[in-house]
Amino acid sequence: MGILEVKGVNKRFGGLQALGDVNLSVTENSVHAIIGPNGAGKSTLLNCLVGKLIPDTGSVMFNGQSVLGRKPHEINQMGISRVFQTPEIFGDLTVLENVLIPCFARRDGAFSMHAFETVGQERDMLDEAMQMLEDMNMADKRDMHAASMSRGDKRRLEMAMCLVQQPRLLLLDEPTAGMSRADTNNTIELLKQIKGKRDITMAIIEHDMHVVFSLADRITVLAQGSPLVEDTPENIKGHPKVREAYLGESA
Amino acid sequence: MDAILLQTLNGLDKGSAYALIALGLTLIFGTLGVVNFAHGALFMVGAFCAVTVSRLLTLSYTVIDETRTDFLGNPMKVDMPYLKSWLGETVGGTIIDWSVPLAILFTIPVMLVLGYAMERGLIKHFYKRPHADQILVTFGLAIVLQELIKHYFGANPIPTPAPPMLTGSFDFGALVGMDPNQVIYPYWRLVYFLFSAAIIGAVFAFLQFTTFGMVVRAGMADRETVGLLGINIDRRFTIMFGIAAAVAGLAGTMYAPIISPNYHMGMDFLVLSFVVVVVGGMGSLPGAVLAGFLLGVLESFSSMNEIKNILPGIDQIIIYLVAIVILLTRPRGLMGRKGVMEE
Amino acid sequence: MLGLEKKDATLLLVVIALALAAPILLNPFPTESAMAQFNAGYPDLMQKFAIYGIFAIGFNILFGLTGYLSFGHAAFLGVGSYSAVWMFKLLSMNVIPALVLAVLVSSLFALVIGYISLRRSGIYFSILTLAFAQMSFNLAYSVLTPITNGETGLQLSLDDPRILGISQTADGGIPLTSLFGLAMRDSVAVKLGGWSFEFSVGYYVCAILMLVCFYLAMRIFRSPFGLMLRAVKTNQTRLNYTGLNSRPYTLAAFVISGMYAGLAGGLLAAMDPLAGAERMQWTASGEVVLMTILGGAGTLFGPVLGAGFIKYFENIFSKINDSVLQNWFGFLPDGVENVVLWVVEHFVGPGWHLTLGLLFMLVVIFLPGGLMEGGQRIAGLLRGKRKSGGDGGGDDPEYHPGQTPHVAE
Amino acid sequence: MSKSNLTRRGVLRTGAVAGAGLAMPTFFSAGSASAFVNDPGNGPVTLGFNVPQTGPYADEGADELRAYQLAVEHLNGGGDGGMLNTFSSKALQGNGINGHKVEFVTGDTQTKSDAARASAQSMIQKDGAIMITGGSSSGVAIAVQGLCQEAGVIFMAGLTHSNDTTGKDKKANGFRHFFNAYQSAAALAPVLASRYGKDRKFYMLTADYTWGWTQAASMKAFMEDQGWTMVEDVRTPLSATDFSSYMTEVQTSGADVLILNHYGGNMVNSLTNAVQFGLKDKTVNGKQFEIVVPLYSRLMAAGAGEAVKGILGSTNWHWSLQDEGSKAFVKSFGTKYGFPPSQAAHTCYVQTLLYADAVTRANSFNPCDVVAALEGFEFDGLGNGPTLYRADDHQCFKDVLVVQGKQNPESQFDLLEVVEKTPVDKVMYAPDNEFFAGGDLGTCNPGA
Repeated sequence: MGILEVKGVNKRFGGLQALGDVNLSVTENSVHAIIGPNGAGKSTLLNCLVGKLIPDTGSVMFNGQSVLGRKPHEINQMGISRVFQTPEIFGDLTVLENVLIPCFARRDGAFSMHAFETVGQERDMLDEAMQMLEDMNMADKRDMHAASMSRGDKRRLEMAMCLVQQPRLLLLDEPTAGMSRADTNNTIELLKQIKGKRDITMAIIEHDMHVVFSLADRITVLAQGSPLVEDTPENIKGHPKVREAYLGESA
Repeated sequence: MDAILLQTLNGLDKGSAYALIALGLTLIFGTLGVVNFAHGALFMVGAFCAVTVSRLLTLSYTVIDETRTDFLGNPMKVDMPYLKSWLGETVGGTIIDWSVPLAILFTIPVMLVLGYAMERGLIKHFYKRPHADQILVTFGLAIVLQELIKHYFGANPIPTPAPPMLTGSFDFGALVGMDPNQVIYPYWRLVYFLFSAAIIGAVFAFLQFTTFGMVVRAGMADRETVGLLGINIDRRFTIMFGIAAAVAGLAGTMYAPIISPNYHMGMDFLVLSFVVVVVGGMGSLPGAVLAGFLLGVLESFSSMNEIKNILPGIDQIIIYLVAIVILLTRPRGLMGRKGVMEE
Repeated sequence: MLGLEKKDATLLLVVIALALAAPILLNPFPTESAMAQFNAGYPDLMQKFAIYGIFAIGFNILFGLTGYLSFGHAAFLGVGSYSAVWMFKLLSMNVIPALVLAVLVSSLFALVIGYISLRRSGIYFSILTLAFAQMSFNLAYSVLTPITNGETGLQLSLDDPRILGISQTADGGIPLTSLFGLAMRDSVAVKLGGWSFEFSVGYYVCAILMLVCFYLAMRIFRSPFGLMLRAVKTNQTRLNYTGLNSRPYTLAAFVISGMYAGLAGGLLAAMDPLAGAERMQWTASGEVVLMTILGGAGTLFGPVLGAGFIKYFENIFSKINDSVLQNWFGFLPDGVENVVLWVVEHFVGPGWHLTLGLLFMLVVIFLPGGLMEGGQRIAGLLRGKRKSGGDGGGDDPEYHPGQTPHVAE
Repeated sequence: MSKSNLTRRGVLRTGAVAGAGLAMPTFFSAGSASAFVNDPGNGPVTLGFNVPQTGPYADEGADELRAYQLAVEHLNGGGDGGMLNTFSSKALQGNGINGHKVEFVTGDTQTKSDAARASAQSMIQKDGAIMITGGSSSGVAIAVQGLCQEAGVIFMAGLTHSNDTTGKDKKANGFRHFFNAYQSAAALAPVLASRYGKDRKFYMLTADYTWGWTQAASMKAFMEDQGWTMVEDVRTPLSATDFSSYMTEVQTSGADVLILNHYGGNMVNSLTNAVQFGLKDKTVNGKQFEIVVPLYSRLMAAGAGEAVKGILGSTNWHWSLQDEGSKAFVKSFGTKYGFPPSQAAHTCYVQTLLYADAVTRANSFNPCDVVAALEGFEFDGLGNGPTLYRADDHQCFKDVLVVQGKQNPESQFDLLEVVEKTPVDKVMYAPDNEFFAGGDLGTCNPGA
């Protein structure tokens, strides 16, 4: 029984079958990659996992509870954090404030009226956020305007914001899309470090094979909205169907 | 039945003014991404173009008429328009009578220049600024325009009649085969409706069938791509601003015989036309026109006694009520595109 | 101090000092001098400064922090005024119950209107709030006249059934609004040389409430709650994917700012027991937007400054008439005087709207951060090159130069 | 300038000594300075002219302001003296008010009660005005009247036509020279009945706010007394600019008279629309269709242009009147400004004179003395013939003019002609008349 269980998920947009009978199981503490060519339904699947879309049929269970019909913030509160293709951060706030917000979200839940304490008095939260920044080697940037940082730093900040919530599952949506080879390698290193330091489950949606094969424990290949095959990276590399459907074109 | 027909006519008439203003607002918003709070003021300036032309045509010299006395008992000073003394009573008089339609020729260049100057001198610097700044600066401009007009034309409405031929009313009911004397409708309002329809048609045709229009439409959809093609989209957008101003100005000029122009008529129309634009869907030209007519007709029907007796005060709030219902049920307005003016 | 950081504590102390000394600071010119025209230190105007300051501070909690631009906040001001006057009519002339009811009723209104309007964002939100406010205004002016007294405005009369108080004073007048016997109209005038200063009870009641509101706003700005509101403004998507529900945050901000507006409306009625429908008109809502942006949206002190500016213009510039001008420029030779008069006449008296319009344009064009930004720039110039970034002004957390994504969208 | 000092205890007395080193501050406490607010002492007296300078009534406000400036000039002995020479009371000598030179301050009401009160407050608190006058709408007049009562200064209302000003909202410190909706209806009804016949069906469009309602109620009562029947009374939003949809209802209603209870921009637009829809040329029930505008304003009527021709209405005063007072006023106003005064200008000028005269006769600026001097005061020579300031409600009673839009105007000012003067006894009513009941003057308030 995996921490995330997707069973028989279907999703149609008009005449287009975006997802057809998707089954997926992500084991706790593993890194599970979902790959597939453009239009394979990766993003649709992700949106179904985070509550942005509701599948027509099927179930998505996280840690034994259904996520269907829940809003994004509720799903996050269940323990799923998400990293976006382009880093989504609070551009107008400082780096430290960016990390503080998930700290508060974890402690106080989806809504709380802590309108009378100043942020400066919340020593625990500040310590925790600073600790996270130090872990991510960003402590020196704490007072920077988040919007004014480099793209790599923004990605790093976004990771920090997700990790400080101590999620049980981290969803990464093409974390290296549009990055240079060097940045991509840095990101891979970062993810490896993260994985090395704590128990965390990751689901990565990616089409860069280099990233996938460097990180993943298991890989699901999607094609035309349905899982083609699911296996370990070694087996996937040699799988004929996969080569035909995907790798063949790019290899 | 005749009441319903009449109210529909009224509604279309009201709606055509809303539609024209909303059309210009949407053009500006769709092309330039600017929320123009001065658009009502442009409508007002258009109306005062009609007043100006009528004043210019009646520029006069004074003749002392010894046979009559003025209110102080002095010999009466009588104004004699130059036109009448040059061209004679009939020709001069006719030209003066036709000052409102003639004003169109004056309004178009004035509004194009005003629009062009506004865009180049002011709006241009606000493309990258938040919408709140755009609203504030154009609102400031609207106040300035309106106060200047007030300073020179006064606060009272100024009667600006339509040509005598078109002032009366006619039996619309008899025309469409109903009992005579049941549906009487003023000529000028029909003229206004037809004029608006023509302008709306012209704008759509212009956007649909000219290269210029095609580029502008492409730019509305995706500004960056068009820019990449090496087309100077900004320049075309500037011209579009001029055209939008001219549309608002023409709407105002032709409206002058219906409502005597006054300096605050722009503000009276501003809020309504924004509601129209939003109900139609931000950035959708057909939406703006549709919503304009729709709200005009609804407003007319809500002032019928039968309806007012059931819901007292409904004519006071109908527009806003409709706006709320539509925005809650159709988040992007009637014909709005996804993503426009959302986060 | 009071749980504030040093910088904020200093700001608060400065504002307290300014507010308490306002009767003196706003009357800088001797009473008999020609410049006395520009004195603003009389009770009514000072009360307006404080009251509209409260209104703008509250509006800023919504707009400055979350970026949601409400075009209907005047409705809450109006509702507050009506509630307060009804309290004076029915219960007691004491301002406390009136203010309490004003805040309660306006918060209820804000809850309902906010709950519906906040289902949409951007300009759709603005239009929804505008629509609600215009409906309130139109109805208050006409159909709801039994409650609002329509055009004339709700006033006290000699036969009000005041439960805890008297309907008429012994000499047949309407009793005054008061705070436990201290009448709002009471004041002390002090003559000092050529100067005259008037210290009014009403003003100090307003000023103290304004200071309390300012302090509360400061706490909100610096609190985790305030942080969330600023997060709403900069990126709602991220906020939702961080496990936070933005709707209750915005609704809370909306209701809080509605309560501020209600308090302001109640205070208007407490100072001058009348509530007119035009207090709810969209132009009145526009005014608070202008105040906030003119002063500097998102800054703590800006809205108060903006409110003061606009009320000053409305009350001082409009009163400069021809004979005053002739007084000032009488020394000039006739021809020159006429030219000067012709120019100046455009901008004062009936032309004060023009001046205000131009001022808005200039501020928005050259000082996007409002008057606060102007102040910071001047301060920066004065400090000269001694400082180049680093701490202090450089990364003032209050000032967001970046594009605010869903302001008015 | 000495200011009012209303404290009941010397709250700040201990703090007073803090001003050491500076000139010793002077404190005032109740009773020490004067018995009433803004006592001019030995100096000049300040009057506050509170008129709409912005907003739709700005032109009317500007005309009021001209009249006030003229009145001040005449009071101070300048100009030709205007109606000072024809006024039946000879107390005014052209030496200011009771020997005090007259100064004035102006303010902008914006035709909003809040702004009007703020402006009046500033005149009272800052400029030391002892009397406030002006205004061009009833909402503002009633709001400012209430304020003046509280503050303890005299309010001489400008153009305000609602019954409520001297009805349910009357105040001891407030006085109205202008006529009211009830008197308009009373004056118009017999004229309408004699001209248009007894058997008429009328339809009313009414501005949906207090003034409109009082006007409509008065018209209904009086026309039904004349045997007319009302088809419908339809309320129109104040913000309406296009009345076409209401005209449509009139067309199909079967009524043969349309009464427009509108004022200002509403009146201009509704009348223009009515004529556009051919109502003036219509024949219904075999009778010529007629339009009536109960309250005319010449300034506003100009905005309707040709549409006013032949339309009956009432007005407080018109410049074409030939009595000595009117002639004198038109002459000095016209000479100074180049055009004839409006009824708003006239009532404002007269109110200023009446106040000055009352102060002089009472030999006191104390509002309570002024009230006593004005109550029950009978005068003549101010353009309306013999007039009474009734003590019970502070309303002036005088003849009411029924006017008609002129068919062949000789100049741009020559829009209306007086067709009938309804004598004062026809427009007189008891103070407790149902249209005016419910209010209470209270007692005069001197402020201190």
